[in-house]
Amino acid sequence: MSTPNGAVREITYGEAVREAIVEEMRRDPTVFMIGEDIGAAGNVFKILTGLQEEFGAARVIDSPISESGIAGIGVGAAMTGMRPIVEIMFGDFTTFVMDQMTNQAAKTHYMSGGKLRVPMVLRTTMGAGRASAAQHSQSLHAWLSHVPGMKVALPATPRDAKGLLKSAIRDDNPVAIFEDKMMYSVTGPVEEEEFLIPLGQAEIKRPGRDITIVATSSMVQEALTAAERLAQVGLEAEVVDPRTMVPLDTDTLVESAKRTSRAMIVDEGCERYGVTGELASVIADGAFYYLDAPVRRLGAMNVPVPFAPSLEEQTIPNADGIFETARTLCGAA
Amino acid sequence: MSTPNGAVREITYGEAVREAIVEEMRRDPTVFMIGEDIGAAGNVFKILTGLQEEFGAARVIDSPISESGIAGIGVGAAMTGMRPIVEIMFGDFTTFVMDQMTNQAAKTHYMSGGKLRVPMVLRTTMGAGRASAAQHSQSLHAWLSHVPGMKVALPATPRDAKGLLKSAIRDDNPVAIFEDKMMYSVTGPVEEEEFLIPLGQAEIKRPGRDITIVATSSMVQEALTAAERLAQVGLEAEVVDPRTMVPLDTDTLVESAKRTSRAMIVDEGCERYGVTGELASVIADGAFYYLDAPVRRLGAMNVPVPFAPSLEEQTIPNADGIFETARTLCGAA
Amino acid sequence: MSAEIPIQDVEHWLSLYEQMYRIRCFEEAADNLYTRGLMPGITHLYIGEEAVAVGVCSVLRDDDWITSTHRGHGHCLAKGSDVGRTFAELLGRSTGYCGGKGGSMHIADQDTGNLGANGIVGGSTAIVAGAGLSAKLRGTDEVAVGFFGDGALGQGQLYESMNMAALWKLPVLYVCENNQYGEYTPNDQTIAGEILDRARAFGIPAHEVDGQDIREVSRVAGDVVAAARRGEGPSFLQCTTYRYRGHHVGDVDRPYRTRAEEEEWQATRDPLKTLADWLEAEFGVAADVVEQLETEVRTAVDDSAAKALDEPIPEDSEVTTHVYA
Amino acid sequence: MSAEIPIQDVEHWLSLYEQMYRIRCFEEAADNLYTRGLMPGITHLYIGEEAVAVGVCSVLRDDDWITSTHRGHGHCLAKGSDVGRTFAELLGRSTGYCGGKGGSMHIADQDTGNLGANGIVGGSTAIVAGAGLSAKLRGTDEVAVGFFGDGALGQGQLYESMNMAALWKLPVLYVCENNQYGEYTPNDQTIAGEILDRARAFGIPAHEVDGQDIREVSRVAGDVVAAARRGEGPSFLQCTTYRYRGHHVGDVDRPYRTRAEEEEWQATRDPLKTLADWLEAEFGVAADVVEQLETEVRTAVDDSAAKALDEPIPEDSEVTTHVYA
Ligand SMILES: Cc1ncc(C[n+]2csc(CCOP(=O)(O)OP(=O)(O)O)c2C)c(N)n1
Ligand SMILES: Cc1ncc(C[n+]2csc(CCOP(=O)(O)OP(=O)(O)O)c2C)c(N)n1
Ligand SMILES: [Mg+2]
Ligand SMILES: [Mg+2]
Repeated sequence: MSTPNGAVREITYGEAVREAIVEEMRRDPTVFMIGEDIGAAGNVFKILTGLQEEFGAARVIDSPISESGIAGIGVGAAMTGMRPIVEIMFGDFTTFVMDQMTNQAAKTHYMSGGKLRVPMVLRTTMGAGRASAAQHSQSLHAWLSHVPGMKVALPATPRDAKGLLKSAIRDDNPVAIFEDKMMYSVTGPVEEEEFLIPLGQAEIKRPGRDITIVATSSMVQEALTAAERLAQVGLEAEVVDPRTMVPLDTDTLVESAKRTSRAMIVDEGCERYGVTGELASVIADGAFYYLDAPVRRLGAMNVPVPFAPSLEEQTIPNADGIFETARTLCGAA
Repeated sequence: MSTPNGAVREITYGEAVREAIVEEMRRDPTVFMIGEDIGAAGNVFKILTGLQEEFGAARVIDSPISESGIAGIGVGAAMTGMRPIVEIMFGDFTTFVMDQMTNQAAKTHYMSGGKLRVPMVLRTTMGAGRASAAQHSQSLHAWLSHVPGMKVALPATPRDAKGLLKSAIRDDNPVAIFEDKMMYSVTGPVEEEEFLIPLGQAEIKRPGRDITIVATSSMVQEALTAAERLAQVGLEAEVVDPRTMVPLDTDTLVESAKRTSRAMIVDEGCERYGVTGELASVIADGAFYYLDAPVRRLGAMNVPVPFAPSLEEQTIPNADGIFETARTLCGAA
Repeated sequence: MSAEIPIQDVEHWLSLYEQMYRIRCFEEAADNLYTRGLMPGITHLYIGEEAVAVGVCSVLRDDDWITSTHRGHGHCLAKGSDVGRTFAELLGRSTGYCGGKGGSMHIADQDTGNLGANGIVGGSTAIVAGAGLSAKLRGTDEVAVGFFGDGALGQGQLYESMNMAALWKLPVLYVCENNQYGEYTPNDQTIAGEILDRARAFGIPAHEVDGQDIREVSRVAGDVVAAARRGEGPSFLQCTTYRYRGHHVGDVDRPYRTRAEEEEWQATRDPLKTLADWLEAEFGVAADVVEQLETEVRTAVDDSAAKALDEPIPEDSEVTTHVYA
Repeated sequence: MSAEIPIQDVEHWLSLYEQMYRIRCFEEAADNLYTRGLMPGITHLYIGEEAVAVGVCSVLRDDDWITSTHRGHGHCLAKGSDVGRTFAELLGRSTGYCGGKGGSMHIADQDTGNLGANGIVGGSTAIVAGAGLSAKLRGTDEVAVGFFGDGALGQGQLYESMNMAALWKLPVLYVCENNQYGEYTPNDQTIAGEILDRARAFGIPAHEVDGQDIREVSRVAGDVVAAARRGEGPSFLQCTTYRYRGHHVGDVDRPYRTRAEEEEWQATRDPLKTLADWLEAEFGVAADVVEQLETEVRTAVDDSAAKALDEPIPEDSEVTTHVYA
């Protein structure tokens, strides 16, 4: 990872999220949060502890269990001068905010001919791996990525979590951020001084010349692990993290694939009609004349997430699968 | 189009939908309909006229404007022995049924280890072209296609509308059907005698050797029109209609592309993270060693649908664009 | 409910009459544009319901907010939008409020505090609470008013919104325009129980108002808006009203209701006639004074419609602007 | 509310006591399995609320339907599921009700009419109306009972459902298990107005019931279920209750409420103690009779838990079965 200049601490992904919110709320009085159990409880993953104490119950609002209602309230507040951060506890419950995000938030600026703005952040989670079964394990970021007017970010590291969230809060558009809940306790370097990471800039998390592995969210770490093992068998994988699904940094993806002439995509959403299809198509199209093998996709299995851990495990892409697929792809040249 | 044996009449797409429902409701007393303004009004597109008269208000139920409620009622009724057809007036309002379809309908069979079933049909519309602006013009079929446990059909002709809907009603799974509202008045041949079209079988709507055009819903007609014009410049396009997004007849798509060595995808959903990415990837992967050019995608523009007709028109793929893209692709070999 | 009419001068009432009449003329002109094939798409006319929008908006300040519906022209004009730019939007012209990209169902006018018509039934019922929350968080005494039809009572989001508005004492006024029908279905088939009780269950004061009598609408709205402004929280008004025309301009047969019912409403409860009669009885405003005002308004509206037809359509390149701010 | 106790024989009440006690033992064993690291994921215990599920289900027939919640073990057992297969499901074993694919939050048992626990708060509030509609359309006199927490009152879908159930007189019983909290938030922060009024606004008869007194729960539930069966439409019960433990097994500190509050509920309103005391006073059932019954139940439950631990986990190939029927 590119090390930022200045002092670098190791903090968790959860702390990074919290820092981003705290800094932005201190900086800008129009920023506020609304969500379920985010007040005294400090969010169910305990990452917002103390937030309500610092900013008060008026700016850190504990809501009823009314996902569509709070999304709508976010839209209305955003239209009228505020910068709401609406928290949806599990990404699985974004099912309830699809109307507000799709038909209202994402379209308002356009429908009003550029007059109204909806500078709102929708923070939610993604990812399986906790034996939480089918309704608490989904990665549904493909849906909102399909909606023009939305921006969508999937931070993979504490540093990205902080920098992308700060940018999202300052953005004048609705931005959905999907945080992998298994990563909240993962640590990583994050500089002390303030920084932003622009929406729409991929990061090459590991350079390599033999194959491009485009990975999102927690799959970045799986890809990096696989890359270590690939290196042991003489294959240098380039791990590219798009960081935002929208805007998508097409250039970085395509250029990497052109250099390596092989590419695969890893994402924890269900593979079918998920984001892997888009990313693979962008590369297959943009790097067509450079590719030595088809672009392979590795999404989650097209099944509801089962409860039994031995079954659940099978459904999520992991370093082993990435390693095998990459090796096959490289052998297939 | 493959002409069925027996008597063939020309009926409209709307009449075909109605016939499918009437036949299935006569055949099976567990089939019923629920939706907004489907009773005395016979649906807003006037395609269900007389239905309530024949089957009564208990089986053709006019509901309040409660999309998520009626979807949930559909799920509960389906679990307990009925076969509901839930109508969502505009596909744009499927935003409200995402939880019931995704977290309940699509997962129930799996989560219950195969015990419960949700034999339910969600009928809704898609498509722009009526100056109905951003909230009444969307084609949102990509979302439900992404959800394991759902089946998704996009009938492109009156015959497909009837045959697919009848299969959907008899299917033991939740099936979403997206009907292009501009097609309700389009006529086509539909045999008198009963028939079904299985879910998961693509149809080659026009054979050709030079390029494969995979097209869905109303884009099939645009593709056929483009194919006529391509024929005039010496290019024989094969137009393949997958008919169902899930299950997807991967073989027919890939085999066609292998034969023609060029492929493009046309769909009215927004291009970004829509179904074109999946279809293109399936072909780019499956026919990789046969393709002479990248698989091109032609989805709707990544913008909310604007009101002004001159703007709206630009956003939807049409025969002209298909013609140009196909010709370029063929020249690019 | 016996209307205790606030004592205000005749000019005030005449200006409300004028505004109601302007809306009626606007809608008639819109219908005419549609019938002549000059307007793209369809549109939903507010004719018959003018007293609701004008009455409520008459007690609002410029910096108060409204959210509107698919039947939104009345709200738009009542909150202060310009007739010409509203026509231009309906016609998809670049000079329209949304540059022709919104159209009738999405017309919005930030400058007059109109957060937009909405094509989603109930779609703005939570947005209005957000505007109310914003007013409160920003430390203002702005009020947010949400107009919605009786059909929106079917949407769960309304109840989520009312619960939160009540919990947090948001300065929100819920205005249910009960025009008896949702599209082609009479609402006794879709509404169980009592409408006012639905708001009261959340601890929200609720009032039934004769939506055809602007004196009553503005009096009750004035009271509850003032309460909201004082920080006393949300209120709910059910305005009983009637749309004279079809659900939309293309709904001309209206088999779902009788002509007699329509005539009854128009003959006995027309908001314009009711106000004009009272102005004559109370203030001695003569019929010809009203007629002259009407003539002026109608001429101005028709001129605006004609002018709007000459406005340019948007540049093709506009299709990709404003997707992101 | 003064409980008019229906006169039934002591066996009946003892069997209800046994069922409540079985649920309590089940939950204690589940907690134990979790604490020992033997159960995957987390689970939500029903301890303290037993009288609600058992009281309501005691008036249901086998062919009646229930929908349940994330806190669903009590409903499951009360409707007749087997303890061993329920444990097996919690442990993700192939012999569990869902073959280990559902787990605690999705346990369903078609054979006893349990349409499933639900991980979505409010997610089954409309499903239960669908089951009621189905019962009616199929010409049966089955009743559908939807259990949901006070938290689900925040979800708009509940109101959509109640509106339709009332309009169509569906045989549905809405049972709100008001245990004072939604996760870590006391519900006076999330519920405006009056809960019962929310049902009554839709014309649905609503009753508040002491959820800690099974005599009252079963009496009132018996009445309203009978009414539903007679075609008189839906009812709503608010059962006042309390969860003794944390929101889920991992919530052990419970900073959001006091130990004193917890002790007060347990000391004065425990559903088991209340019933046992009454059984002694009314029927002279001695403490040792109850104790022996308890010992038998606990032994059986613990044996079942131990046995379930020996059951096999699903075959790997099960991951792709049952995606489609
Ligand atoms: C979510 C949603 N469902 C359905 C529709 C279709 N629709 C448009 S207007 C309307 C009726 C609305 O009735 P009401 O709220 O009473 O308003 P009115 O038209 O009577 O002014 C319906 C069902 C919609 N636009 N949005
Ligand atoms: C739609 C949805 N939002 C949020 C959650 C997270 N969640 C799980 S249980 C719960 C609290 C539910 O409270 P209540 O309905 O009172 O039931 P209780 O746990 O008290 O039995 C919440 C917020 C969820 N599962 N589903
Ligand atoms: Mg109405
Ligand atoms: Mg609770």
